[in-house]
Amino acid sequence: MDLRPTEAEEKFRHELRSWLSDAVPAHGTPPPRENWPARRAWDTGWQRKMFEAGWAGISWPQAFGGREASLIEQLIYYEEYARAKAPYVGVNFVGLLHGGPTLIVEGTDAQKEKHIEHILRGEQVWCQGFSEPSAGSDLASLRTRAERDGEQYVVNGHKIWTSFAQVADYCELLVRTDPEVRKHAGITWLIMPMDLPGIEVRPLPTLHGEGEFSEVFLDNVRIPVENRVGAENDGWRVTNVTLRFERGTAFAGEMYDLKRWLAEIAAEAQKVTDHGSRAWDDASLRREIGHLQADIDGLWNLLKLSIGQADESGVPAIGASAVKLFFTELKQRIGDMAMRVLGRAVLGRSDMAGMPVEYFSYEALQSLSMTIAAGSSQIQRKIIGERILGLPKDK
Amino acid sequence: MDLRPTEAEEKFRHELRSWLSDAVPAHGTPPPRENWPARRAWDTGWQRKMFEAGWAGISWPQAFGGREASLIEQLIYYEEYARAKAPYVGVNFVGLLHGGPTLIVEGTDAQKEKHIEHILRGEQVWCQGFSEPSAGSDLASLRTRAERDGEQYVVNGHKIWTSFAQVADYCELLVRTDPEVRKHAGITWLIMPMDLPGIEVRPLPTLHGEGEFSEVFLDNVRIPVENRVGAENDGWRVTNVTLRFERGTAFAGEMYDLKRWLAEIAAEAQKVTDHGSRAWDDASLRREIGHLQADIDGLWNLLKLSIGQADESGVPAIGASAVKLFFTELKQRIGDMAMRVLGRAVLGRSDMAGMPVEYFSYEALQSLSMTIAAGSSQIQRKIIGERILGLPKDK
Amino acid sequence: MAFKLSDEQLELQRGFRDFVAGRFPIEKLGQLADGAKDATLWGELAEMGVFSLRLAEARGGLGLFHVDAALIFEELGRALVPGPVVWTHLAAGLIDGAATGETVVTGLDLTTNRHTPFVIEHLEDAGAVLVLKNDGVWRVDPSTIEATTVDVPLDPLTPVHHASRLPDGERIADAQAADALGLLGATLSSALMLGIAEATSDMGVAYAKERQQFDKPIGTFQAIKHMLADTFVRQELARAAVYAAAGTLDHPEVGDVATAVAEAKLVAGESAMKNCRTCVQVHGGMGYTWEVPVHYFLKRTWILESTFGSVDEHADRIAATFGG
Amino acid sequence: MAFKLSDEQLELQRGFRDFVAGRFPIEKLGQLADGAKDATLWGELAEMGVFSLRLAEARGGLGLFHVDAALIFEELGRALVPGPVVWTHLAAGLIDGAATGETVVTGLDLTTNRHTPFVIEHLEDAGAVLVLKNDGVWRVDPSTIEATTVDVPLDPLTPVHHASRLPDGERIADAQAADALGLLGATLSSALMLGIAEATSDMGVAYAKERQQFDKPIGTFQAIKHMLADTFVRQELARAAVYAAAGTLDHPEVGDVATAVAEAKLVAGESAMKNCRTCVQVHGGMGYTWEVPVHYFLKRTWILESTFGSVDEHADRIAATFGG
Repeated sequence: MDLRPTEAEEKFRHELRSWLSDAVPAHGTPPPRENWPARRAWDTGWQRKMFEAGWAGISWPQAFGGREASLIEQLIYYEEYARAKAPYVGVNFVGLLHGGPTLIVEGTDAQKEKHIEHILRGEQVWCQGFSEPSAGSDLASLRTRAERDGEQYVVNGHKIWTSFAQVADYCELLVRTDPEVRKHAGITWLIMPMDLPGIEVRPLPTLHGEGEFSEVFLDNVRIPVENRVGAENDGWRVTNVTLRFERGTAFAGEMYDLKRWLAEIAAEAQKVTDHGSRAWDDASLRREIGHLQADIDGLWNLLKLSIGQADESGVPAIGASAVKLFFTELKQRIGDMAMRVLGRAVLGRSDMAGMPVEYFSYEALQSLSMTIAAGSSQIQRKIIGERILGLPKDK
Repeated sequence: MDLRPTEAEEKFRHELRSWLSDAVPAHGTPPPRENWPARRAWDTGWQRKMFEAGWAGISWPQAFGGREASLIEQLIYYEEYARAKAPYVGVNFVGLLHGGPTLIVEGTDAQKEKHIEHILRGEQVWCQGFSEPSAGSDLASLRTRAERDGEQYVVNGHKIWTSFAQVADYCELLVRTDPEVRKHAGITWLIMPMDLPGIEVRPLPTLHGEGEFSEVFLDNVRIPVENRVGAENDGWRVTNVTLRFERGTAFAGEMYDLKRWLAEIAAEAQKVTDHGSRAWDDASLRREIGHLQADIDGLWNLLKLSIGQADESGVPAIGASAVKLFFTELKQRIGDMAMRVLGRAVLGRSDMAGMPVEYFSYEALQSLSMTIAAGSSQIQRKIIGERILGLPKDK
Repeated sequence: MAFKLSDEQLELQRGFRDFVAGRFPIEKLGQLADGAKDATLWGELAEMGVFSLRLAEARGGLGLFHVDAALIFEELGRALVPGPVVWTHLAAGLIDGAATGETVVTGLDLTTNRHTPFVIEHLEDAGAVLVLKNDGVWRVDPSTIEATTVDVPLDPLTPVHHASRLPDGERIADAQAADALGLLGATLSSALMLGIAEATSDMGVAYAKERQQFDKPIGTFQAIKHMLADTFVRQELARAAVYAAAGTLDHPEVGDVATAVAEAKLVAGESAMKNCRTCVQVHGGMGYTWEVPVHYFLKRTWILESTFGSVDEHADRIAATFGG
Repeated sequence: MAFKLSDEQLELQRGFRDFVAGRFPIEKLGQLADGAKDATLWGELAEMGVFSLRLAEARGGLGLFHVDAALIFEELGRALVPGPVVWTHLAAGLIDGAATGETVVTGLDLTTNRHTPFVIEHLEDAGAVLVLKNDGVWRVDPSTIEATTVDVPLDPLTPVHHASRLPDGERIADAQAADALGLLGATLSSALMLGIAEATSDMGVAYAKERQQFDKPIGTFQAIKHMLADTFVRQELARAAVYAAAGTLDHPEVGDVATAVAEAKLVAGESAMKNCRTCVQVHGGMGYTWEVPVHYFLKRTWILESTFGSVDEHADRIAATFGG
């Protein structure tokens, strides 16, 4: 064990930092949250700049235009990225982290040709059509039906929690192709162009009151069979290839952001005045911030250790579930601290009196979704208990 | 709702307080924990004094020699009892709180005659033979076998967690009389004299290193059929009569003791010195004590409210499970606070430098059993979820 | 001692619960958040005695007790009825028209909490602002306050303004009155949060019975069942603490009023917050939507918890009773 | 950066784990608590390099790193090996005979914790007492301390004495050295607690697989399974924090040593304490017995948590890094 960076790592960090220090300010300010066309343009424009500078697809194979960085370089990448306050991956999320990687592993040559580099260049936006109203934690119970009709699948159903569907070109879609077999069998993975007839996208406002998410209604949507990824009825296996990407280093950027947020909360606590005194003067609040700092640094180290071990074996040695579980619950604790530091300013969600009310309250509310999305805390504990500790399954 | 005491309640409190203020000091200091004959003598001697003064069996019907106090008077009783630091119920526990009440409801005239007043007078000590090594939370899976042989049951088996078995005269014993039917059916409730041949009592030291508990091994113990309480194979119902006593106001005394303990912890925190400063000077520790105080007072009020409603209907309106669950977890939190206040003195379990190390550490360790015994916290949550909230059963 | 609701109180509670359920069903929350107005609600609340119920009959009130007020506010909390109900109740008898609902009164408790800037709820509708300070109760005319609307309030049903300075206004009662109103405000806020704790426990339980995953209602799973069991325990603890505080206010000779109130505010605050959080988690993704009303309860709780003394402030006050 | 154990480190860890498992199996705990003695254990630990491993080879050590020491102490913690292993390791190179096990060294860290009376572990066996003060490292001769045996120590395997006064002794190193030893002591204590966190998680998991109630292993029930999942998470978090602290001690240029150590002590302390508690609860009644060894782990954790700075003290230190 040697925590010192190698020369190559230092060089990597330096180059990235140097590029970001110019590129980030040059890209300007993000458009308003509700202006979807502008958000798409801004997010994909940034992605194209990343691509042109050689920083796109940090974990993707070079053969597919990616940077193919080592896991440690990826961590450095996320640190520097967060440090520079570089743009959130935004509308490129599904393509870069789910769709693209799945096609790399499972796609046909034609599918790879048609999508992969376009995703990397910011020319193709993807969304995810997995969850359904009655298939959340129990994803395998999904009901959206696809019936073969010659060289097409005719799809009917209702998807939910589809991020960025408003602006997506393609959807990675899970459908049931065999209703006779139960659950995990009988599912198929399809690439659905979002401009096909029969697709209706309705915004699904979150408790923020805004809509990154949508519901997607599918009414006799005809998807060519050539858009199938993997074999018919083998979609669950293909899906799990994707889900693995969702729980690995994908959170690294957000974790580093969380470290940064806690520092900002502490700084804010030192400013807020209470008839002349500061939130920071509350010894108990200070101690809790110290505690949170130990936990966030511990989490960051856990990620590093996990990656240090995985870099050799190619498989994360320590459950990504453990990281996800601790991270998401920690973010809620830090969110609570942020609200506490705001004091009565918490009654608003717009900035007032120089306090970053919007930012703090947005993140605190957003944290509530994190113990639910991408495998709830309850599902993570089940996975840890059964797959890592070997406890017997409950039904 | 009127929280003011009535004249009758004031009178009750006054009389009790006045009696205790003489009787408690007169009864002297309890013998060492490990001297069982002396403990029996001390505990039963106190019980006899209570009986003679008219304070025994506070909840028992007058027809059976009890005080038959109202539930509110019972609460006053527990308050005053704890306030006076009167002797713990000790070896009389099972007889007064389990065995006796069960016989009052379910016993034959002969059984009542033979036991009830003797229990009340401190002349008969009972122990409980319910749990078995493989029947803990799942009590109904008990295996101790009783086979009918003429006018006797021949009993073979192994009981555990039997308090005061060393000095008991009788044991309330659950046995399996029908091994063919499953679980709750086929169980019978017996009165077992502890001097029968074939009974072996082995102390079971707890993590304190001492033995209030025993294991009891039964080898062809012959118990007369007339000692059966309720019908053969109807013991589970009879048991549940008893278990209800275990989860009602029985905890009131301990809850009031916990209130007192927290006050003592706060007082100790104001004394302990740290290079001249006090534990109490830690603002975060103070705040936590304030929090604990709110919770213990809340619990005491919850008990009062529960009793206030039950006094009318005869049935506790609010689940005794809720009280038990919150009380036992709160005692652990208060135990942790006690250990924290002791600082480095926690390394010992004997008093040092004027600090009540023995008392604090004994209670903190003892609290660990409370979320397990008499229905674990997990079982309580299941009961609340299913019986009070009506959630579907899990198997 | 009768630590239980009397038959009259049970009837009052039932009756008011029915009134609120009919007059302000849960769908109302979304409608008002979308901009609908309900011009007559305030008057109807006044008619039901929400503001005046503790005033003597001679003064137009119902001559009822703090416990009765707690029961009413528990129901207001359960349904999440909006508006400065606590402040207007505090103002009844002090400010003309408050008791009858003609004057909507909001306020600020400057004896607790961090207050820069001053954040004032429902200022637009208010005819008076009651300000509690350590030296007395002050009445401030809303039109004299230079206040800025907060574009996006946390709770869509609690519009807020902020102001960097606050005019003095007129002193209308002494320090002792300010103290008493602070205690009453904390008690009524606790009662609102008790109602929230109950509503969110009930919503979580109902959803867990209905929602199927893995071929059974999710309430079958221990992870969900045990979380919901804890919501019940916390709700009952809050009930005991709130009723005890109100009962102590009614008969101060039975205990220490300030402690009982601080304990109620702490326990009810924690109970409501944790129950709301459990309710979100049990609802899964739906709990994170705008459409399912769970979020309104959570947001209101954040506001109530930070008003009339936070959990932390009350824990400090209780600790101070140990001396030292 | 290589935040992973090297092959040599993995081998060292495996080898030492095997040695400890053979030499100090879990049954030993009960035997020593019952009064048995193990006269040769200390010498064997010394031979394995437990005390000397970081000393240069020229000074009789193995020339290894803090990370290696952490791995060794993790295994000592896992098996709950008794004796003042941390203090004797700290004394190696400072006090003659410590490295070789000839001198058993105990100590007191007066830079942290409440210390009236002074509570000293393993005093009877000690040839020297190391005292860390803000002004330096002091060596005190045990025979000069007026100490009283504590009749019943919390941990049966950690006998303690208390003393109301402490002689000054001899100053053997400066303030900087005291600071460094305090950090090292905290790190090694954290490593012991990491081992405890792992051992108790493993014991809980093993019991949950074996113990049947309601006709199935109790580990089938979510209530138990999810508690145990949390023990795993906490154990891994502690591992990351402890290895990071040791790695930072090895190469101080990679971070702030004091913060990394404080974080390790906090995270490992919380991890061990919570895992011990879960282990008791999962074991049910058996977890409350003397015979099942869970209680030894819990009791040792209480001691380690209160030594070289408690969770609270370290949280305060970490908060102080934010300035303000």
